[in-house]
Amino acid sequence: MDNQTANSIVGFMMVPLGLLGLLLAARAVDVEIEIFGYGLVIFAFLFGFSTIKRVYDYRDAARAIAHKEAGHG
Amino acid sequence: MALNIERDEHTGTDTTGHEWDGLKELNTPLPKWWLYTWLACILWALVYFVFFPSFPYGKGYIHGLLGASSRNDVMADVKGFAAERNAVMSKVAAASFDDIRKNPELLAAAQTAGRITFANNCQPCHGAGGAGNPGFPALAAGSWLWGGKLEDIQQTITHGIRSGDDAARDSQMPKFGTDGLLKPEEIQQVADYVSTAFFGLALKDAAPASIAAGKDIFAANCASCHGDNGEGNRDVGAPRLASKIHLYGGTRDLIVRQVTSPHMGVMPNWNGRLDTATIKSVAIYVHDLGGGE
Amino acid sequence: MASRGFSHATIERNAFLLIILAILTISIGGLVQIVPLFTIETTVEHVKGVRPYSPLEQAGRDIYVREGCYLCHSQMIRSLRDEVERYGHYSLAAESMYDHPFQWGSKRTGPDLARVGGKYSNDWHYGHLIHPQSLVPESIMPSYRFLAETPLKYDNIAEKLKTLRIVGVPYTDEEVAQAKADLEAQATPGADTDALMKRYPKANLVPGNGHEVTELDALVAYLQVLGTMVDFTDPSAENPQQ
Amino acid sequence: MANVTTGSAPVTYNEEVVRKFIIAAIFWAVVAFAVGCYLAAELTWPELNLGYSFTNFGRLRPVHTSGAIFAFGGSMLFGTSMYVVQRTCQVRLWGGSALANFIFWAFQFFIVMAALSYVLGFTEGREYAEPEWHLDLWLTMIWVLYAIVYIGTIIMRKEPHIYVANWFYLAFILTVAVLHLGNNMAVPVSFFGAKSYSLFSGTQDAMVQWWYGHNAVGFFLTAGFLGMMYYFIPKAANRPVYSYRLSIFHFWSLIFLYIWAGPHHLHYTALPDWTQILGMTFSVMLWMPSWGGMINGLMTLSGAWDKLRTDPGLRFSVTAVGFYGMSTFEGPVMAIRDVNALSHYTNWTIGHVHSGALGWVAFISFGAIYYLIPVLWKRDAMYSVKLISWHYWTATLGIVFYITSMWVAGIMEGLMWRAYDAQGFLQYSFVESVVAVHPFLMIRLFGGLFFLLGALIMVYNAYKTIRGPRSAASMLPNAALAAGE
Repeated sequence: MDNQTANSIVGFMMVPLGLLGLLLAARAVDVEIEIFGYGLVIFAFLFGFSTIKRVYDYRDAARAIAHKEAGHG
Repeated sequence: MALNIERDEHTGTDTTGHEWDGLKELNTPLPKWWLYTWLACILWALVYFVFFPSFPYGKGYIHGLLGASSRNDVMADVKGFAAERNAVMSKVAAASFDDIRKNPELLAAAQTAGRITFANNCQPCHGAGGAGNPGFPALAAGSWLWGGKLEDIQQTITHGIRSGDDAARDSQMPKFGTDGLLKPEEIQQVADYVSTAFFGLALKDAAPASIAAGKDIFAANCASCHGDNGEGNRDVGAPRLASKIHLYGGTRDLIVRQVTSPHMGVMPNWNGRLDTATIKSVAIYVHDLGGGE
Repeated sequence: MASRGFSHATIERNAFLLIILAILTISIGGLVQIVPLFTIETTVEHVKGVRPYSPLEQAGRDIYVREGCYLCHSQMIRSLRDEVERYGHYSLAAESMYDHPFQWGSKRTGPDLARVGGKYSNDWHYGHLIHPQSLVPESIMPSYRFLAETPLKYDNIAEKLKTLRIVGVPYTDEEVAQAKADLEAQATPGADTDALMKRYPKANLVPGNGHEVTELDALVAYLQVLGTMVDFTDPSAENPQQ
Repeated sequence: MANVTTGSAPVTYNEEVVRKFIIAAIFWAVVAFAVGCYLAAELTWPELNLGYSFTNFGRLRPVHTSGAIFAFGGSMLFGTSMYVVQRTCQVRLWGGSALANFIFWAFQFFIVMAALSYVLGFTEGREYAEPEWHLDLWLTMIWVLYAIVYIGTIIMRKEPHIYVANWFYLAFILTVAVLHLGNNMAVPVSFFGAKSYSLFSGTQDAMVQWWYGHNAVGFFLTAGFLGMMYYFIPKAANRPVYSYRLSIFHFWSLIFLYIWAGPHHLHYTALPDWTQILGMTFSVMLWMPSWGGMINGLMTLSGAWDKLRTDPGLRFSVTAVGFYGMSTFEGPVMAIRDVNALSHYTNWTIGHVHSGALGWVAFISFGAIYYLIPVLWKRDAMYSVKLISWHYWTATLGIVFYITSMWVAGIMEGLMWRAYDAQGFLQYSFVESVVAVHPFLMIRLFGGLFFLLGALIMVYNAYKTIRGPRSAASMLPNAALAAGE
């Protein structure tokens, strides 16, 4: 599997995970599920955005290498 | 990928010819001692399978030639050991306390049995050496609720206090406050009286009038059990009040609390856990702690 | 090995074969040891007296699990002479047949509790749990005063009983329906306990603090029932075999 | 990213995730050791429980055990397995860096949530499997993804044969999955509440729990770490593995026999005798298969023993194998029913566990960490070899204090509990044994503090290495060689 596909799949998985977290936090009957729910939301949010950042960092790096090679070529 | 078998210079053994990230393996045969020790362990296990309960099948299991059962073993062990002790302990059970006292052999057995039984069972409440804890009477002090003779102690241990046992020692102190038998100020007065007259407390804020009123209330409500002079009554487990030893503490506030809604201790009956000889031994041990009568 | 028909290289070269053989290899032991415990009928002895926990006892048991009591106390008197003499009759499988999860424990930093029920008075348990060293100076047990200060949450006690019924504890519909009432009756002094005692014989009534049921009440009710259900003076219960 | 030329196409390994797991492992090691020391102090001075629910021994103890086994040990296993499988298969980790990254963060999230739930009092009450059902499900997801990534990488391998380290890692991954699912069968009271009740009860539950519990030792802490050993010892010693045939024999016999050993945790209990006997006999039969790993580890050193003087990292690995041999001998001995009658429920068991956990698991991990840090961060070597030595000696001393004090305490407790006096009555009350072991609990704490101190030395050394200059080789254009070659 190439990196971009993997990034997309894993990144989009954060949407249902985050929603599940919201659902759990909203309907929690004890503090543990509430914490877990909010934790899941925060996790999905942070991980989702860090994945987006990784994708762009990767593209930038690839562009820089291509540029360098072209320059030296 | 072609095999590339090499000879390792140090050991003189061939490699298997594979290489992973620079890692190779030697084709050394199994160490003999390793193999034989392992086979010996397996053989030992097989012997076990033959003689002892091992593999299950469907709705049962192989019992083995010896048909051993750790439950039978422990029952035999306990009974055998009890039988050995019984040579002496049956005499302890049958003999009177006087006779036990006179017989050094029986006394020694009873004392050692009593010591460990007390430490394992009674000490958590009554403290090491029967020193007592708040709410759990001191046994070494000689201030007995239900009697301090050997027979009394035996009776208490056997059946307990408010334990639910049919022959348990049982009594109820009325809830003078909660049930409205006395007014709060009357309880204060009786507490003033008991504190000063029996506990020997010098209370600055207790007016003589209050103490005098308390004396009357005491005579009318309390003296029937605790005695006119606070000497207590062992027939109903009523504590001696004229004493320096207090089950729940010796302050006026605690008297108020106790009169308002009395706390009544429970001691389990031990006849379900300990046999007669052991209970008698504990009675002797407790009696010897310093408070026996 | 390579030259004699079968070669381990076959397995080494085939990831699927390696995976399947590994799974088969590791399955056998567990299957042989676990499955028969459900099929061999004598595994859990047939003795009289073992009943499901009363709602308050079950709530107390949940606290026992929550606080990790099993990390220092066993609930298993082994069939060894000194243990039988120290703690009482060895534990039967039947005595923990309604324990979800089991709490046999694996360490005795404190003594075994399998038969602690009825051994000490309620007063002792309250005093000891609140401040262990006040009664046993040598003890290294932590204070559980906070349990006495925390009201028991038991709104979902009927749900709990229902869940336990799913996993095999034979609570009746009536017991589930009356769970909350039974729980309160067991922890309220002077309450009518006839129905409770009929459903849960030998249940220990705890005094409570008079205005609310605390977590400590539930825990003491649980501790006081431990090991008391089977009557070992009944000869049929004396030495049942598995 | 290291580039290695095999055949025609260069392989770029995913080392980012390995670096993360190594950092996490070091972090959790310090946390787990520190909590362990605090718990040891609580057992010595109960006032340290502080009277709060969340600082009590009963709630913190799973933080320590899960922290050591799963957070520290688990991070090491994830990290090294992902490193080893790439190197020995000569392919990049399957699934892309995103999936590996997700596994890392999801696992760290699991650890934090589990620790938090323990101190809040949410537990299934099953030793070494305390997390409630929702966290179990989360871990199941992580594990499935991990297995997919790992197996996917093996399937894509360039070398036709699967290296022995991967057999062990694979057995670890598969078996832990089976154990985790089997042991955590529970019915939640509510889908929106954490409380659940185990599907099994009493005797069956005990058997399932110790089937899990013992094989968490067998497959998490043994098979997994043997995988680690099979890569890092030959690598650091630069010697071929001693015996391929022994690898085969001890691998299959170990994974077959280990599963049967669980009931030795339940000797003389209400578990039926037949199950106990099976647990005992298979534990003894397991002795030699366990030692197969030790022989292969130690004998790989033949011809390279001199390296122990110059490479204290390798010294960690080799000492680990020694402790492994010792605890896998002690284990079968303690599994014998008559020995177990004495040792069970006492501190001897605690000592045994720690000779395995500190001596084997932690030491083999330290060895791998000291090998990996320069490789992963492209440094010439660790910042200070001397500090590795200091770590080695403080940690070893700590273990010695720990296990000897626990032996003495445990055997003393066991003997006191069963002691009879001349009249045939029990000699000691329980509380007398509590008093008697007290001094040894202090020595144990002392040992634990030494071990913690060693780990802190490692943290400093790792920090200075990572902050230090890159190796000259790695700065060359298209640096061809990964360090360690």
